[in-house]
Amino acid sequence: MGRRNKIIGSFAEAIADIPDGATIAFGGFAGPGTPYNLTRALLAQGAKRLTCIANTTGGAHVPRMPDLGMLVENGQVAKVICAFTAATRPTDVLPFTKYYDSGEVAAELVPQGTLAERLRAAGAGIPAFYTPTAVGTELAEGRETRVIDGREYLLEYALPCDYAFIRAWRADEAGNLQFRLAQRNFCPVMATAAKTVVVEVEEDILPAGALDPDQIHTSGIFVQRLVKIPPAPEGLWTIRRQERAK
Amino acid sequence: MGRRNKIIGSFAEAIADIPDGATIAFGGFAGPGTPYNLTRALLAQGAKRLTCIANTTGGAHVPRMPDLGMLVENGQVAKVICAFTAATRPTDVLPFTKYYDSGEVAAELVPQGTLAERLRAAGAGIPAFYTPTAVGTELAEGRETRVIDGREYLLEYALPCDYAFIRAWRADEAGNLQFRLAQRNFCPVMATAAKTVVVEVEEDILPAGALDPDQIHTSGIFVQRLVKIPPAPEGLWTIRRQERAK
Amino acid sequence: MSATTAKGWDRQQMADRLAQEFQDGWIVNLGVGIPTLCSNTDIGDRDIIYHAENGVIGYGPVLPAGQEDLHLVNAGGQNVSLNPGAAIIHHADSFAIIRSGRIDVTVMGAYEVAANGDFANWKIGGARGGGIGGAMDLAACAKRVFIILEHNTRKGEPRLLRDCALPVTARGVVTLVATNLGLFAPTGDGFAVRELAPGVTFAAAQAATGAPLTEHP
Amino acid sequence: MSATTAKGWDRQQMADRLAQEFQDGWIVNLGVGIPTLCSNTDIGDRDIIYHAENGVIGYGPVLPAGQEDLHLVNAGGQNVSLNPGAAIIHHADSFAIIRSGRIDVTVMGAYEVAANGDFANWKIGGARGGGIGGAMDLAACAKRVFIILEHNTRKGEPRLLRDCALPVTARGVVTLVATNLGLFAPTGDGFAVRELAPGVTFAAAQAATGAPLTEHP
Repeated sequence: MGRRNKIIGSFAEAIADIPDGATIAFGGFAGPGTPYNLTRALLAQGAKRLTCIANTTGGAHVPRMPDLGMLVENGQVAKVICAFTAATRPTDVLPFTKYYDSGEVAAELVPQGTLAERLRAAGAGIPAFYTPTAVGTELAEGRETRVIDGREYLLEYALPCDYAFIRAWRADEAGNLQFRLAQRNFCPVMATAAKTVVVEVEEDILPAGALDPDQIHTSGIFVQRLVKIPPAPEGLWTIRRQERAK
Repeated sequence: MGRRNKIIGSFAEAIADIPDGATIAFGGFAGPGTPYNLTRALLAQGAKRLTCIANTTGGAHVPRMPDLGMLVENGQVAKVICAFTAATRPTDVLPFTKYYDSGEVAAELVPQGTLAERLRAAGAGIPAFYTPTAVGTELAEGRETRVIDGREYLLEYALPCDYAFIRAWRADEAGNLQFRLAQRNFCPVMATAAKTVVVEVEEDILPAGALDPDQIHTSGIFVQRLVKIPPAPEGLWTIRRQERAK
Repeated sequence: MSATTAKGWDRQQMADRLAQEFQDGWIVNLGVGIPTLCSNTDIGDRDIIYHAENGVIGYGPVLPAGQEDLHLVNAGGQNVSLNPGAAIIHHADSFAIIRSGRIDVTVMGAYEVAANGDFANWKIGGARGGGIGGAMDLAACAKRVFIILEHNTRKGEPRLLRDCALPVTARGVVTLVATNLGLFAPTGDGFAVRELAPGVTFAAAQAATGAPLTEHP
Repeated sequence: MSATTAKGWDRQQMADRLAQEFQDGWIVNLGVGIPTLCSNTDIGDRDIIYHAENGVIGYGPVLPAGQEDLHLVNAGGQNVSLNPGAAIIHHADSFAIIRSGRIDVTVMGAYEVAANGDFANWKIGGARGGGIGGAMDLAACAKRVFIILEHNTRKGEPRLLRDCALPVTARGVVTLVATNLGLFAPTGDGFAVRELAPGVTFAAAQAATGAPLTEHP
């Protein structure tokens, strides 16, 4: 293990082969774990008709970091699958909204736990499962439900993807990953759901064997490509870390 | 967190309340993670008509350690749910077999991955899921299947339990657990499936906050009772560790 | 129907009042907005574990600028601290905890709450998309759903109603509602007044509510 | 039908021969018994990751007594070593890897293999219970299923058959079989002879087999 070189020199190179029409999952939740650098590289790379899976369509951060909304604005997105496709505060307007309202981009709105579980199912060879979430709501209208032990459940299907873009704290050459604190969020689950996993890594990439086998959050067997994030301003960090680095 | 005292002074006390008819999951796989001490205490405690969930009905180790087979021989078991209810080598005979053949004890034979996933489902609020495992076999006869994207899958239901008995390497007072190497196996999954989780712990129990929050294998919110394993011969270790300690 | 003249509780007071209901040993999930203020409340001796959807179990107060750990946020994106005994898990495991009924209470904001315990908080009238986040999972699966919201819209319309007009998040799940006017419990036909904020009269609360109020027994 | 007179390969040779088929980069799961001997085979430059059902990813050779780590076993309960880059996961995550089709090959023992790729390895004729372990998950979901078994039973009965007589573990999945007599591939109607062990003739192999053999093209 680890003899296979997974380390790629640049974000551009790591995502160069992404074809039009690909399905990509983007890790991250409220900042930590978000693959800002890979997203920026994808904006430059220009692949079109993408299906993008993430917690939110983005646009909430000020100053704004590379997000799904920018890919939408750049004309690269056919569909988003997210837990937020509109703001919950009437005064907020997401960048995505006007593209959705105009019909330019499609959207599938999925409860956050169902989104995580559908990704997990894809990575676990489970084609479909039942969940109590969203029963009795607009999201369940016209869909298959089933009563089990007296409670009604909704049938949900696995959500596989071609690529996952995630950010990790540490990695070794075998592709084993560690996430720090809230950076973990969707990242390990998306890594299991994707055919190709591309990771931007905060710390220097370690030799295989440097990480304790008991303390790996994502096994290297899921990970194909690792890119070390260069220091700011070349590499994008969280907003505040980037500001500090200036 | 951690102010609630989860530390129990003895194995007997930790399992004293187990009623007749309880469903108990036993961690462990080929030795590591097996709750030998809790199982021995349950043999003494004497609860009857138990449903026991484990990888195997036991009896393979020489010298023999406390296992499900002993609970069966002790007249405490109504049913086992296992991935092994008979030996695969014609020359081996499990202690369980004669009780099963005579109809004294019932058995549900479950593929190992389905067993793990049914426990995981119980701990994840998923009442049922589809799996490709066992399709076209005797185990699928008369059961509900479904074709999804051209492949046939079997419907499986969650497997919740009243208690899980597991063995961990380290614990803190909040009930957070770490397993060492192959000790992990079924233990974290069973911990999520059970109402009450009882853990025999190899190392001294640490104060809350002593374990890195990024390196917890089972969160303390699942764990109710911790018992430190005393040195051999009072405490049972793996066969060979016990022998060494003599 | 007009808004009451007494302003009642402010946002922190609403959160403080609901946090008084948290019982020792509870695992509590706090939604974005006013609910997050509950973790500022002094809960005294009670042992409360705050759980966030992003897999942070056992977080503590929000940290001031300069002291934050930028890898650590709660579900609202605030940089919080960790209490001793905290643990980090991934998103699927975090929602496994939610769906398996281990959250003792979820506290959320809402646009509307109905007398039968329905509530709506994910889709604004007329909008095409929505912002569900973890609300549907939490609402369907937590042992209790508490709601904090302003008693009336900016236009003075009631938010406590006989029936929700907006698409619901879950049905029949709300058991307690804190507003600026007081503490209310859905009864099926209306709301029982558990407590009124200082200066708020029953009549004023009734006038601001879109369903019958009853005195709490 | 009688057993061949040439004994052919021993157990380690059968394992060695199958291990030659492992390709660089494969993730390999080895069943209990003869298959575990594959991890003793020198695989040269090839980068092979051994996966065990109990969540051990990247294990190496079995360690001699006194050098074992008693917390570390493969699926057969042997105390193995770890290669650099190893990782430990729990049982549900381990079978998630299996079911999602990431195991390039699973190597198992069996009682019977049929010409159509069915095989049986979990239930002895007449037994009430069975020993499935992870075999059904692996057989249904791995990219390839290889079988190692003695060509004949102790009574001299063939184990490579037109149809399985015993209850099957999975249907139509076996693509390669190593026995003491050689290497065989199910073709639907019979088995193609990929290779014969030294001293074993085609006629002898056919005589020991319960289905037609064909020369490998």
